[in-house]
Amino acid sequence: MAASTDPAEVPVLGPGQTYATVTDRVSGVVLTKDTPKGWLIGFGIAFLIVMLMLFSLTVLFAKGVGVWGLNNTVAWGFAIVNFVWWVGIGHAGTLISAILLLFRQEWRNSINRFAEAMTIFAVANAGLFPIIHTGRPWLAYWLLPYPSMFQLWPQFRSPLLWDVFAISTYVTISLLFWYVGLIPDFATLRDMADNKTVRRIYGIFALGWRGAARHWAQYSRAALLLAALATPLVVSVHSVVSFDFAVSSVPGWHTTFLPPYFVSGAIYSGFAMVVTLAIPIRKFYHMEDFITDRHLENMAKIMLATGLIVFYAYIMEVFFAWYSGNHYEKFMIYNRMTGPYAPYYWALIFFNGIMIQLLWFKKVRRNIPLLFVIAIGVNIGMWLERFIIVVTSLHREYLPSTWAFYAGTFWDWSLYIGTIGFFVALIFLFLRVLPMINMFEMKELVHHLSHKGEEH
Amino acid sequence: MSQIFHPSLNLIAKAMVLGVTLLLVVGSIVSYIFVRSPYMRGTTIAREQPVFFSHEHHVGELGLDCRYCHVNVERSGFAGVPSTDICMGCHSQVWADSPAIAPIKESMDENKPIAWNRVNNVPDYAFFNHSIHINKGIPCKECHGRVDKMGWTRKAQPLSMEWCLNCHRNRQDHLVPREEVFNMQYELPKDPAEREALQAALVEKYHVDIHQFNVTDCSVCHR
Amino acid sequence: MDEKRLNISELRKRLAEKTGKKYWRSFNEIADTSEFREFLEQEFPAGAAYLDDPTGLTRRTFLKIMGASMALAGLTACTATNPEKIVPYVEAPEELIPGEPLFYASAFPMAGYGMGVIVETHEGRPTKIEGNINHPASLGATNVFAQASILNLYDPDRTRQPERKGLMKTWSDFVTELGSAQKDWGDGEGVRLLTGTVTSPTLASQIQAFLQKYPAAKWHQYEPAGRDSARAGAQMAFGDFADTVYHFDKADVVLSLDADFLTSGPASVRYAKDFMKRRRVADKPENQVEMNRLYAVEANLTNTGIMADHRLPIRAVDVETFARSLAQKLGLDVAGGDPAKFGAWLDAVAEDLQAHKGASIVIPGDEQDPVVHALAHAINQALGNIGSTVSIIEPVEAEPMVQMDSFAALVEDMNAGAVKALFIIGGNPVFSAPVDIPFKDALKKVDFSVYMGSLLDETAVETLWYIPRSHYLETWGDIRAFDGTVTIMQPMIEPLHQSKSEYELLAALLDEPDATSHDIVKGYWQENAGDDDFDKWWRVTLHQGSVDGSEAKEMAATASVAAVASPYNTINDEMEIAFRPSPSLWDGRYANNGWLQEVPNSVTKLVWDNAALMAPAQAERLNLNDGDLIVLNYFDHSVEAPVLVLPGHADNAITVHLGYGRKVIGNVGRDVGFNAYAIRTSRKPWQDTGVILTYTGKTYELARTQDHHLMEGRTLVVSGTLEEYKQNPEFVQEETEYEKISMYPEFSYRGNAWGMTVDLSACIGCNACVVACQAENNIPVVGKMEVMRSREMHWMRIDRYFIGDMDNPDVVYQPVMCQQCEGAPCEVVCPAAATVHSREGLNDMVYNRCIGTRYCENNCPYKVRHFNFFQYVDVDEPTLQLMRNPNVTVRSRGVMEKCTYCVQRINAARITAKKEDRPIRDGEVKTACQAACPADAIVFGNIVDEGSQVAKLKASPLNYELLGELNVKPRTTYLARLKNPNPKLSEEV
Amino acid sequence: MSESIYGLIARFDTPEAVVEATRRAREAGYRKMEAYSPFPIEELTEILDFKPKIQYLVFIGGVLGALTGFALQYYASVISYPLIIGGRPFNSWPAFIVVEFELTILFAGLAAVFGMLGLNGFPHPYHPVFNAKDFKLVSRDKFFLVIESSDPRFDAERTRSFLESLNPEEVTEVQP
Repeated sequence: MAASTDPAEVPVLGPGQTYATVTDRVSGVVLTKDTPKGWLIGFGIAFLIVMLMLFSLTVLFAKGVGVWGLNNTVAWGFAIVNFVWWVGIGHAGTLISAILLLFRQEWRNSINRFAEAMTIFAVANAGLFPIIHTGRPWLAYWLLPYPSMFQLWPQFRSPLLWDVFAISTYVTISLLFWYVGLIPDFATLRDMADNKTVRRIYGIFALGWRGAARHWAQYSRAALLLAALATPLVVSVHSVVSFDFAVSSVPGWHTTFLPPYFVSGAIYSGFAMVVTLAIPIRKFYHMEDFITDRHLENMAKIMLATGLIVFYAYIMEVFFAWYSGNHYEKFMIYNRMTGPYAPYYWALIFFNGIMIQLLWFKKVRRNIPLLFVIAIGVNIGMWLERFIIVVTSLHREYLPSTWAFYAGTFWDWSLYIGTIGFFVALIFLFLRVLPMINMFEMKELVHHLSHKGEEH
Repeated sequence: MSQIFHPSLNLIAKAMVLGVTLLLVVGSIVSYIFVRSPYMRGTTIAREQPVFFSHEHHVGELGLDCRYCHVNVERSGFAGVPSTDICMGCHSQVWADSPAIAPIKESMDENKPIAWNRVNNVPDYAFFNHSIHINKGIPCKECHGRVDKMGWTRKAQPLSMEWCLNCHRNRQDHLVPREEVFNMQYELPKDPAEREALQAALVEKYHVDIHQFNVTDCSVCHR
Repeated sequence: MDEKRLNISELRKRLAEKTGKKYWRSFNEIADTSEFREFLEQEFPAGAAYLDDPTGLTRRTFLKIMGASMALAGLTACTATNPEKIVPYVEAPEELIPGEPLFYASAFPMAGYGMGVIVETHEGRPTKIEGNINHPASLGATNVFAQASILNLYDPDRTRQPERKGLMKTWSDFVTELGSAQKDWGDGEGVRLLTGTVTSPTLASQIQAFLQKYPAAKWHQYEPAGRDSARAGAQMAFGDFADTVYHFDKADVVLSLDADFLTSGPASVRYAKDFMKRRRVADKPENQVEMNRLYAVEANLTNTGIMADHRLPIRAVDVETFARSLAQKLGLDVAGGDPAKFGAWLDAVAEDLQAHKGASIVIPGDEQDPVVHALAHAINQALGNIGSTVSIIEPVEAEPMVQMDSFAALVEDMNAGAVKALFIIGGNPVFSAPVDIPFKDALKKVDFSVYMGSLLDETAVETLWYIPRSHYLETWGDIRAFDGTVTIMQPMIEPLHQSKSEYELLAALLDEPDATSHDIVKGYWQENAGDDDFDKWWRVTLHQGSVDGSEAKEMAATASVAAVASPYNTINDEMEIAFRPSPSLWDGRYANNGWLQEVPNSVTKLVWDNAALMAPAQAERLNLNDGDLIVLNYFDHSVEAPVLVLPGHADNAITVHLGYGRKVIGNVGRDVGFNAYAIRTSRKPWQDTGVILTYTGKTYELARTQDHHLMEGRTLVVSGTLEEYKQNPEFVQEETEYEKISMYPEFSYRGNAWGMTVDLSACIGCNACVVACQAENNIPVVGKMEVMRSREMHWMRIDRYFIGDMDNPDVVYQPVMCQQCEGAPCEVVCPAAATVHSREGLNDMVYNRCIGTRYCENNCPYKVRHFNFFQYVDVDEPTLQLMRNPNVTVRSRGVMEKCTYCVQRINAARITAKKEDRPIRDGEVKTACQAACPADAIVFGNIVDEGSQVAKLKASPLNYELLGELNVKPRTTYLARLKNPNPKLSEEV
Repeated sequence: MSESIYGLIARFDTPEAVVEATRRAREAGYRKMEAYSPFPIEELTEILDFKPKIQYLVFIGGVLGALTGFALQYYASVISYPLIIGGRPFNSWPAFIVVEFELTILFAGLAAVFGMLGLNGFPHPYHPVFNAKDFKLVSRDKFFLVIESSDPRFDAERTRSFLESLNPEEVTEVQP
């Protein structure tokens, strides 16, 4: 089936799937007693990297942010780059579950669950950075509006404060959304499990769900509304992140088209990450029937679309610089292309602009290994993009006397890699204890398909 | 299929949901009050001192003027703790050989200053200036309370930023005539109208800047 | 404090725990741990003098605990639960008001000459040096050395007590041993005294007394960076020693013969003041603006050269030829000139000088050969300047001598074994002696050698006895300024350690070991004040900071042309090596001063290092680049040095700064840079040709605070010529005109509006402001590594840009500190409201609210915010706590900091004014940088008060905003830089 | 005994069957009944003629959020402690929009989730229907229709035979 040529022919669901089979396959992964070897090894490695992250954090708190490569000219570095990168990745999940739900895209059903999980883990990482990058992280709570004895409040004109609200709202809503989606599946696990304790545990989370028609009615309505709320939220979050830069006066940051540019970039990197995860997972758990080539192809198409928008933004950036006639803007672009960080810039253009063009070809979209490589490339490219925006804009600003250079130190890198390990570790845990695919939506899908008169 | 939870859990579960919510609300209210409580602000503790010194006796009973010991309070930002020779000024005659005076004598003889325990302490990054407050008619007791009623001296006010601001934003309500600043017994006129008139007059007289639309400049105290 | 003496065996034990340190240094380090703290905690150090002194000396007895508790204004709030000790005085000194600073007049001594200063003290702790407006050498301003001298006082590396061969001793031990030694001195044969330049009347009289007591004893003087050439030059020209004083306020045309008179030498501050009187135009009405004109001939690019309207970069050795050519042009009968070589330039200068007879100055550099001085005298005489713009005065020194010869003679005798007792006061000769004078080895031949210095240094470890020298703020004394004016120096604080003053050492030599500096100095003046009411005289003199009528008399002198008729040096075309005193460390005496190590060299922007400076063309020829390690080989002595390419440096010449490469010194100065003394000879101490240079292939990392030196075509420093300005006064405005639109309505600020102007025509880049700011605002030193990571903390920096021709560029300075923007971009982005505006228009930085997102720093177009990436401030070292300005919070790790317009001074003034029910007067608030500036380039005040000077300057057509197009409305504005080139040479500018 | 039971439950294999059954039961006049399924089936809602109310809560939540957002910022920067920030007016409302928006979404979202849980009476760990035979299959692949004994038309015998007539896989009693 994966070899079929016409995308329409490729179903969003493997043949011979019934309510029962769907349920058993998915819940089986969770409820099985013997944990797969591969899982143990993978998790072990990820765990070691988490230890590295904790070590790096300890050093950071003990010595101060000076252990990073920052200086008085380039006052933001890896921390903010990683922050934006992770937040970007954190966009696919909610997007898939919310927007695609509104558009009633059936193919979303099998990927939304772990896309959402990915979102939450990514945003968790993202949220870490703005806090630890401050000079006195133990005072970060000052950014929350509470009636303090200083009678002081946070400064609501600052984009960083907008971030605080945007990110925390996003985390909350995503978590709830995820949990709501999980409730019926918790019930399934509760009912499928043989071990009493396991049933109890899932039972608690299931809140006593019993699939009553009236409940389903409230439930679906609520889910729809949540999706309707989450959609603008997704857009707003990365727009706000982009304000951190757009609102400032730094040449290279101070641009009005940053929000759309950032949002599409976020979706772009988000889908890249979903693909990066989906391909190995479906292979490892033999989920090809649920995550079919159709899914991968659709995601590839979205990557292509958003990738093109991002590439367009790069071109526009150059155009504006030239068109504005502003000396500082022009110099900024010139410096990006020819300055000390030029290699990064051109690498970025290659990954996010050139390489992506391959996805025009169905052959490429259908070539799973190649697709995987491209997705990885996009992840790298998007990190480079943030690095270029943050560092090259700052390091040569208005007064030449203050120009300086920036390079990440060991502690910068260890923390970045550490968060990746943290992310992967969480994904592994998720795969083990929660249904990676939304079972009731899959059954709904089976139901719909049966009505379309396709498979059985 | 058999039940995995006991019927009573229906109620308990709901109760727990309610409880948690309640806990959050009550908790925040309590902590709001607690941090501002006299206990946390240390206004309850009368701090022991190396010398048995009682303001109650010296100010209340003997009626000494604040400036007799806190010499520079009108001139300096720093009110100043009396140097040993000031104590000895009287106590070389009065109570000269009472055990209570012993530590002072010792300090004089050994040329070792007395290490008093700070009672009113503002953080190092908050710069307070006594002289300007005194000169503009803010009475001592406004911040230090009725020291003439204190044995061991006690912190009288929270000395929190909130507290500072509240006074700075309603300056006129705290003014007394310059000559009454050191008078512990002085009371403003009971009648609000009279009182307002008086303080309005003082605002004029001492050129107190009260037109500042609530903006309180940080650098006045923090620098 | 004998009872505080360390038990050596116990020390050794602790030493065992300490590793990797020179054993005898560790003594002091360990010593300063517990014992020293204890010592500080007492109100009166045991054995402290003058407890009962009638002149109210008790005020100087300081109070560590209260002092520190006020100084230690850190960022840690004290909750009610941790009680803090508060400690009053035992006997309150009458004039001291705790919490209020006191100011005392004294003088800052350097290389024998004094500069009048006013010292700010808090609870008896000197914290800040200001200039003394009544003193001829200061006129209210100071220089970088005076500003930094406060740190030397509190330097934790200072030795705590006398030492004998590395063992801790006491003064009394020394006196006993001295006594027994003196027994067989007889008439003083073989007893020698080695000092730096001495102008102190008291010390001089003591030395005379000593020489009378021991007629066969000899007194030698040696200043490594001294003024021998000036002395010899005067001798040559006038037949006798004489000093020269220049009156730049009267000069229309000035020619500098390799003289950095604006920033170097005992009179530089005064000269800068006078010179700028004739150069600032912004404060004059547009129709009657006029400027003096400065020509500079020099090899190294100096601040004076940068100020010059025309600069001719030639090797220092060629300056004599130039001077001769000029003399010939002016019709003097001298040989050896080569007018053709200098062409139109020379003609123009000569013409200009002739056109301003009696109103011009030709000033030779102290580092030039004597003959150049003699020539300059002759030229000034020919121009009729002597008597008008140049005064020849009787020598200020007590005993003028050509010091190099005297020093050489001493070492000869030492080697001959003819010296049995040697007393060295200051100077560190072991380190600073020329290579061809083997002082160190000779010292081994002296049985009884005593060295008095402020640190355990290269000399201290070679001598038998080492006596710590009291800092000038710790002892009484007197000293003369460049024009002879005497200042009586009064101590501000009890000696922190068991140190002694040179007066007390001399007294000991005169069998009065217990005499105190106070008795000695006061005693001397009691006899020589010549005033019947001495006590009044004493009080008045101390108060005004100078002795009336003590300036040196002018002498009638005629310079002999014959003396300079024939060439003195034979000039060849080999590569030149020039030795110059470091603008930061001078001759090395300030090497342990972190502030001076980290203050960027105003021209090279180099910190924590010296380098071999050379012209770009030369570097190109030799294919060398910044940081390449080369070996300088000069008369079979060699030293390894990193290259630094300096545009504007003369070709075929290398300049190195003295004073670096210290080996035996405190923790700060050890192994910083290379030691140029290693190739310096007494024959040609300043410059000579014949240095050979070889590239080692290695490179060395140099830390510079500015890595990019061009303006990239941006309108940062607006400059023009006097002519342009006269023709079109609006040219600056036209250049800096921008459309300004805002989404929000204009905010209306109330009351005083603080603002500042910086006159770019006046700034000489001397760095006094930078260090003054550092001292006033408790700004930490971060060290070379952090500077290399661009993390320096100076609240104000002096940007320096090169314009035009690399071989002789136009150089501009631009001091940049927080611009206090009314529409501050930093404030808008701070999420914690830690930086906000005050109603008076200050951009307040609230350290204790800052959580350190560093967003403000990114959004500051001027990049004047500085972040505490680590805990930079040393909050443990007790002495350093005493130094802190108690009115400025000490910042902790993780917070942002920046220039505050010295808000603590504004607040103090506001409170005083309010108490007196009056507005703050113009000039009542002076920022630290403004007060220190010798060029009066910085003016601060209330811009809404039309009467104020700053308001007037802001009205000048030369006034413009830096990066005005950003519409951030900075309160600090700049006055465009004007030069006054000679039309005949103008194509050069 | 009929009083002692919670109701009767019929198991069906397909969604179509349960939908049909529910319709018939509705027509037969039964009201106190509930259908159970592994996934939402819209027809059931219509047949049971049930109107979700959640949207009102969400709307209220949203409005509250918006108001809180602005009130908070206005109070903080105009009333409680006005500060001069870069010369901007105290009430720089354009800058306040973002936080206001985020809070709107947050409150609305919370209302949606907790509203849904509340209206569905969760948490509700114990329910008689769990006593029914094979009811655990409801979350796998089976469909159920329960007619409660509290329904006025309920009668153990007749209701059972009625359910049987809907050709279920099985009809059993549900213990309370």
